[in-house]
Amino acid sequence: MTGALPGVAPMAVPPGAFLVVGTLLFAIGLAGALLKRNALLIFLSIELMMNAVNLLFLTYARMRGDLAGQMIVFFVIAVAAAEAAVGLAIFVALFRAHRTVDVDKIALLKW
Amino acid sequence: MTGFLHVTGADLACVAPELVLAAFATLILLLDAFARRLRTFFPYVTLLALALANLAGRDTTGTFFGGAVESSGLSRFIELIALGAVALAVLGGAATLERDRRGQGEFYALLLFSATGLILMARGVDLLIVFLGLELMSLSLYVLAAWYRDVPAATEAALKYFLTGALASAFLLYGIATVYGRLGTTSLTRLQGLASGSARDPFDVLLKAGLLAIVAAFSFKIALVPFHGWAPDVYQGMTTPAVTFLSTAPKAGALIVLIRVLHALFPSGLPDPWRPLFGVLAVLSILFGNVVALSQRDLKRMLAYSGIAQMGYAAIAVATFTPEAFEGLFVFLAGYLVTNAAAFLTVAALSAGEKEPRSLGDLAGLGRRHPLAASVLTLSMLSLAGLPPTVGFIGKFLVFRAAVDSGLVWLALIGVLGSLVSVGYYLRVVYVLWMKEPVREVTLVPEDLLSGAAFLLTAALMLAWGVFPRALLELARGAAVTLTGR
Amino acid sequence: MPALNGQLVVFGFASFLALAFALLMVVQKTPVRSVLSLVVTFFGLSVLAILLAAPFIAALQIFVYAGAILVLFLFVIMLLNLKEEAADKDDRPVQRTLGLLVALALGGLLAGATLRAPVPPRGAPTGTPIPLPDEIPALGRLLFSDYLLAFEVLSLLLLVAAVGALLLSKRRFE
Amino acid sequence: MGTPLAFLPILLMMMGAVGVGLLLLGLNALIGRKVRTKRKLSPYESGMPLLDDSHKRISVKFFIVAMIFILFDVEAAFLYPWAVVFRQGGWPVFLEMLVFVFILLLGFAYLWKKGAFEWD
Amino acid sequence: MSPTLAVALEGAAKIAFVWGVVLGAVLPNLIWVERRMAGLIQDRPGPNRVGPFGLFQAIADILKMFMKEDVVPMYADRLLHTLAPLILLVPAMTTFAVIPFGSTIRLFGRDIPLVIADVNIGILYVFALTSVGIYGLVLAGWASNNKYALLGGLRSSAQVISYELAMGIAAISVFLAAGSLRLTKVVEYQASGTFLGFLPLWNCFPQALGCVIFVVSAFAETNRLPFDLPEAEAELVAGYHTEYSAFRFGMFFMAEYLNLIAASAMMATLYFGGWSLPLLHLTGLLGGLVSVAVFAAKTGFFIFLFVWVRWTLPRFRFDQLMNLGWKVFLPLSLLNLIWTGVLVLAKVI
Amino acid sequence: MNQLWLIPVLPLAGFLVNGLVALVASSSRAEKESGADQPGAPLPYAQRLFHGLVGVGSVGLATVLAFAAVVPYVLGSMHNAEGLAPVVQRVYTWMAAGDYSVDVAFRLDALSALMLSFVTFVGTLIHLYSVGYMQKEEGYGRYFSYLNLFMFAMLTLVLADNLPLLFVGWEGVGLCSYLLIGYYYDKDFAVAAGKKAFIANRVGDLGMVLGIFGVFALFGTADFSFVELAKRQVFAGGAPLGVYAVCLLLFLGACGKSAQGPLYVWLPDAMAGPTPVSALIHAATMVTAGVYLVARCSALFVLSPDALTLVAWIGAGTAIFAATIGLAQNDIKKVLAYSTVSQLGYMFLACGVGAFSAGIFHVFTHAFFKACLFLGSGSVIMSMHHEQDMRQMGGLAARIPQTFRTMLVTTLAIAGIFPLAGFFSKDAVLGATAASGHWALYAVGLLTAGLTAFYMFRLVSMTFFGKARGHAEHAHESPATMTVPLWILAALSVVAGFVGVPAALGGSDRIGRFLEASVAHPEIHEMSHGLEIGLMLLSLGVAVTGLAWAWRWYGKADGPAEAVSPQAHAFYEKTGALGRLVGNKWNVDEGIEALVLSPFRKIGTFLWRGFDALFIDGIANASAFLVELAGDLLRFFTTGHVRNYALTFALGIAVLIVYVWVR
Repeated sequence: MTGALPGVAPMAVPPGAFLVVGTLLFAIGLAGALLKRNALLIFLSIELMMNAVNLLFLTYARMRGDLAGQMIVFFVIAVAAAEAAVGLAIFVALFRAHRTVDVDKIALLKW
Repeated sequence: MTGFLHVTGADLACVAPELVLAAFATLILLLDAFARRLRTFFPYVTLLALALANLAGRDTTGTFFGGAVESSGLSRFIELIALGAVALAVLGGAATLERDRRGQGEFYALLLFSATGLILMARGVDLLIVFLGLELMSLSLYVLAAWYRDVPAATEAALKYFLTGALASAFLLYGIATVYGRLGTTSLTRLQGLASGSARDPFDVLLKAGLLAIVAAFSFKIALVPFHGWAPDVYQGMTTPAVTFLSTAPKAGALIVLIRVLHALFPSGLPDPWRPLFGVLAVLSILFGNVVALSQRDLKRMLAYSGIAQMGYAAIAVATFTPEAFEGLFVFLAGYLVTNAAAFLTVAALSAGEKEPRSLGDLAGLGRRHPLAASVLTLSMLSLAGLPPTVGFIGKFLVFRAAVDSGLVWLALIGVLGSLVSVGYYLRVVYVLWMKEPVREVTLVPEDLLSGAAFLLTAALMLAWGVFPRALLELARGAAVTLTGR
Repeated sequence: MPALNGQLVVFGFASFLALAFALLMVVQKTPVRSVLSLVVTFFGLSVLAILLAAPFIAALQIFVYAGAILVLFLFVIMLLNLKEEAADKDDRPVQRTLGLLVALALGGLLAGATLRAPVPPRGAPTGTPIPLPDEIPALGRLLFSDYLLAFEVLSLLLLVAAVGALLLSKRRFE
Repeated sequence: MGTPLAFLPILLMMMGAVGVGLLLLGLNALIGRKVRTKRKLSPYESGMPLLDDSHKRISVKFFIVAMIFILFDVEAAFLYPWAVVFRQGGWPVFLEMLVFVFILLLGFAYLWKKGAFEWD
Repeated sequence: MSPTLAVALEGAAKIAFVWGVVLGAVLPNLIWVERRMAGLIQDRPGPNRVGPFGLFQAIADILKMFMKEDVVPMYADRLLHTLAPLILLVPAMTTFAVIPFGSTIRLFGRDIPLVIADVNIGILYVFALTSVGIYGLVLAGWASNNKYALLGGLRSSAQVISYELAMGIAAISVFLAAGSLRLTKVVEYQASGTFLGFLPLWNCFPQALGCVIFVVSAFAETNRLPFDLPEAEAELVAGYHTEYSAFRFGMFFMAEYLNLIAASAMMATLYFGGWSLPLLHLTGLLGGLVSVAVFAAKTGFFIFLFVWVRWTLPRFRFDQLMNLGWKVFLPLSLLNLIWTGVLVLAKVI
Repeated sequence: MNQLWLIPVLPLAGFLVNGLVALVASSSRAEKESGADQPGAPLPYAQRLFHGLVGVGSVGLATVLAFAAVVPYVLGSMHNAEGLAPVVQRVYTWMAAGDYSVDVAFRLDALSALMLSFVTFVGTLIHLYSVGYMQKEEGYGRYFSYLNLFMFAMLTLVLADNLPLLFVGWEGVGLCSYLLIGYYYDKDFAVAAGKKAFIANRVGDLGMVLGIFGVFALFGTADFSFVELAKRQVFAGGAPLGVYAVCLLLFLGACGKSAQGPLYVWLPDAMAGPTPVSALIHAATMVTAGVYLVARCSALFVLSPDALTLVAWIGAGTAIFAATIGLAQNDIKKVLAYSTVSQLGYMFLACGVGAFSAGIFHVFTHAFFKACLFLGSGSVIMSMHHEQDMRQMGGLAARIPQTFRTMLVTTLAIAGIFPLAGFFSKDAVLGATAASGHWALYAVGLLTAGLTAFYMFRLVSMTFFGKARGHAEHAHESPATMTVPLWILAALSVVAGFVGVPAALGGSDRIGRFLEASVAHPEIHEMSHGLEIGLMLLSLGVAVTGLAWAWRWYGKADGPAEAVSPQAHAFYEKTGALGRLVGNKWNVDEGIEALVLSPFRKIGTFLWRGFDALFIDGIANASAFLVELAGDLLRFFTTGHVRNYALTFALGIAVLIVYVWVR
């Protein structure tokens, strides 16, 4: 537990616990990204990774009693939204051209 | 309690190029929506935007917007790179797009947006700005990748670029979070000097891992092995005029960010685990890129692998991390811009169309049918191969020399070896272009004024910078001064 | 300190929810269910955010992530009529094993590094302290000072996303 | 006592609501009749027999609307912190937000003109 | 008593009170009122058999639903089919948490604000819940394995998100004026002065436009007529709940009414001074009770409005509805926002 | 002093004009023909005239300028006992980064003056010759533009004042060589030859580039002023080991360009190009660049005796090795090619024993007689309608008398017959070798001299004497644009040696003294004049023996085409496997396969050089093969599956984290 910083109440739960949860979520997201075959779900897993990072940001912000971490999360969420819009549009276009979003079946370009 | 930021004229002047670019991008979007008849003028409008943005760029130094962006020789450099890349993409791409009836305003707007993001990313001194700039750049590029959205290869390229790009973004964020958490800030200026000049990296493991995530994310944009997987597929499937941009400026931007971050943390040179790390990345990229490029038969794909190798040479400069290396790197990057852009421009002009593969064999005999484009492609191949007196030679020479100078002989050795191998496939293009009889009839994009200008411009720059590189060197020095202060 | 214990319980509950449903998301074969699992994970994350004195972010987590982004996912899944992942045997065992191993290894490495990292971290807090319990005005102030440029850039980002998404998804485009 | 505590009642309320919902469903399952026939269980098709996959691919319009929603939702999200500091910030902050909104409005105009809101 | 326990007990008491009132009193009566009024408007009697004036009709309806068979169609996703109504119901039941239903009262030596949770994100909580509700709609449609249901669900959700934006931006103007997202602060702000010297500082006056947008959007949000397209019988059978029966259907029904009540409460709070009345500043227990009554009256008015409108207006076509949301309300809400901003900066409000 | 930079720039201008005109013309032609009829038709006369005028004119003008610079310089040095200080003209700063800079600067000193004079002169002659030789070829303009570009590069190489600028020329000549070897691109062997030249040169370039960086690292500059630093043994960094390494690297570069050691393989194949190209690039000028480089850096080389010894041995080994192969070649140009390799070996031998000026002297004389020989062979080939096999020739002496006479003279010159040019320069080399006390090297050199005389006279005999075989009866003499250069070169082959008459013969070794200012001249044990004259007589004797033997076997040369000379045939039969091996160019081109199959494998160690060549060439081929194979295998890592890319990404990060953690 970090020492109490000015303006911040002590944390009831050790910050390390939050960090580990965040890291594990990050790893689970990565596992999803590597194991899923549906492009959408791969992207969904990556969204989970970003959320895990958001949790890290919030934890660090809390540890340091610094609001900047929350601000960054704010932006990350916004960026994730933009990314999702474009990404899903790509999947739609992809589906129209290939009739599938199974990434294992999409390998015209190789070698 | 912080007060509010009062935006001053200086702040606005600092981001004037971005403002101009974004404004024109939006203008083109609206024109496309409301005045579709003006479509034929969009390339010119884009060029006007670039010119104005260039004029708006200033040589002031300092940080602006409350320490979000900086203005310096370095940011001026990346500005020029970004603007130049867009200019070449537009000049060379307009005819192709016109032919395929794909010259919608969005293409130009997205290119401009991408350049805006790129400039912001490279001049951002807060990691958040860097991240946002990167995303602005990448999002535009994801869309441009699928510009021919009914072509399966194009959507596939977009898919691959997007998924891997998003993954890289996630890792970048992880890295930023860790840096923020361990060091307390995302501002590069505030990070400055947290590591004193010790020979070994003084940071804890977690921070190292975070830094590594950042390195990996930008290595992804640069396409260094093993973060390169996307590059060949994306280059091959992506719209060629857009690849002109993708393959040049973003790599330069990512390299600059990488150097900025590392320089903020290690102002007195790369400490132990990092220098060999970049050395390894460089060696892997050089060997892998060059060797695989040898066995490619698709032009754009070959250029992708060549690009991987070229960025390996650039990574040598990062590993070297001396002022001389930076100067060399900046020269190398500027040279790479015109050279690689020239290659892709001519590939676009010399191939049948976006829906067909660009096999090396199709180039046969084009030297006679399309001598201008063929000559430029030849020159570009020579420059990529690093043969004097082209600019490709100068950049590589300076980088390798700096590496030898700071004791990284092994890196220079690999670099030279790699570039020797590379001559094999570069000259093969020249050979096919001029010394082979055509195998099949290829319909070409008719030469127009703009692409002609692009060809001449790139050719002139490749040669002029190779023979009279002084202006370029001064630009590079100005950029390097930002980092090194001398 | 019962107050602290209370938080611990909530923390345990929320992180269990987040982790379990994240795993479920990966394991799940039906796309729709995967998305829903992630909604639950986000709910857990949002509870964790509240524990971390970031209720505004917690609300956004639901409001934007769950309420908008995942809905978009859901729409696309329905749009493309994606059902269960093909049940045929997985023909990429290398990807599967290596992927799992790499994810495990990376998770282990990062978690290990996290646990080994010295507390407290280097450097003193330099930014705006979190004012409890009303951080939204402080966020606003921060937004219009240090992050003003980022904020304006974001509008461009959203614009690009809109243009791009429409461009790629609209049925006819000329 | 920090902020988290203020949310405790909400947590309680949610747990309560879930409890009520499950209770209602459980009661229904206990009390309700259970007579299954094939006809009854088949999807509603205006009395016609089921011919094809009932999960038709739907119009991309929905995607476009949701996509635009996301973007403006994010914009709205940024309006909240703005709104609460508006009085302190005064004109500069007002203008800065106007720029933000203006850019998105340009995008809005673009989308409108390009037919994102047309439902044929 | 530890602070945690105190908060928990206090919260539990308030939850019990609110749910007691809403579920126990308002909801059944609302069903009755609605059906009676429909009858009135359409010049027919309406339910009048169960109990005096058919007052117990609602209870009978509910009981009937329990007795019905809970049919899950073939090929449907059983889990999601079960979850969907729950996803709708839970947010509908919990929206009330941040709405102040009265001023602060003093009981047992403690100041007890008459709101379940006075959190700083206030309205965002409501919107977050609303957006979760969308899942209920979409999933109900998807899980039913019925194309009408699916299309109905999608249409509902498209409609909800279309109006959510305008509604949210309209609401932001309110917070712009109040300077806080806390609904308690919003009410306090409206009770704190006058507008143009003679009107109460209720937001419905300076932000009349926003108020209209909010009210209409609230209609759309709750899928009420004239926005009840998802249930447009002719087109889509019964929309997303085509394949629902028994109490699962009942839960949709319940959620819709709860949302209606919550929306009315929100309108009262945001635009009509909430529990406050101009020129009336009572304190103590009495003041608290009066404030609850005032709040109830205002909310009741809006509930009445909902019901009234439902049976008088024709239905929109889907494209008209979407056009209204996107092409009219969204720009107008932004206009309202700017207008409010100017008013604030000009120190008019 | 005129502007030195004009000298290389003039041919560059020629290249640009010719190239542009050729491009524009060919594209318009391509449009007209639209690929229907054969594109190989010769150009109209006016266009040919234009190309010829521009090509020859630009080089001619450069020659005039060069002599305008060289002559005063040489005259000045005659009046000045110490020789003149080098003239360095800085045009502008080319590259500057950090605290070092590279200028575009041209240097005129004894070494470059000498090189400049014969490069421009021979170059002009060969341009002139080409006007006649190439007139029926397609791509006339292209040819001249390449040739002009070559001249530009070669002159840059010669005049450069620093290693990077020299490297510009170095790569330029390599590129032109590559382009011109592949000139007849519709022929497969030309393509293969280009490839081979390419690989060998790349290996050399590796050494060259690293050598340049090494010089930078050692001296902090790559201007040729580093030579002065080397003389004073001032090193910025690095130790004798560094010097050794840099010498080896530079020598590796020289080997690549000058076809020494195992890297010789490309030069014989390079004969696939047009004959004037062989004369200019692959005999007279470009291939001597390696010798020039070593001479240029002689001050560095003398600091490392080990390196010099290596140079000497590689030179000597190459000399005799190539000479033995030359014995059994039947292609007229191949004989000359192996002869070139052999003579280049001589030059390196001279450098290796410290007699740099002797080496350059041989470069100088060799340029004339070898150019003449090649041009003569070109004339023969043309008269024989592109027949290159000597077994199909014979009896041409009467039919193409001018060619015959010039070739005879130059053959005698290369054989080292007194008092022709070759005698003096070869003797300078052998004398220096003897003086250095390396008697084994001397023996090799001497034997090579004998072999040279043999195979050269064999060439003359088979071509010009004996019975006319094949189409030899219908041969016609070449036009004047071809014979005039022959005569000029032949004349020079006679007289060029007189600039270096040794003291023992009453001369003053002018060229040696002249070059003293530019190249290092380590201590050499002076030999008595008597011994010197004795050695001269010995070598002369060996040469005459060689000539005589060749005359004995091939002088009549009246056998059938399959066995022109019965005696030689019998000899080869007798020597069996050895003869076959020699006849088969030491099986070099069959690579490892031949190594396995050859019955000679058992006695492979007997011909250790041969084994070496087989082995090394095998490595060269195998490495090229392996690189391509690696490419073919590695490309499958790019599977096209995006998940694999994500996996590599994550795996990369994981591995790197482990790395930074462990470190």
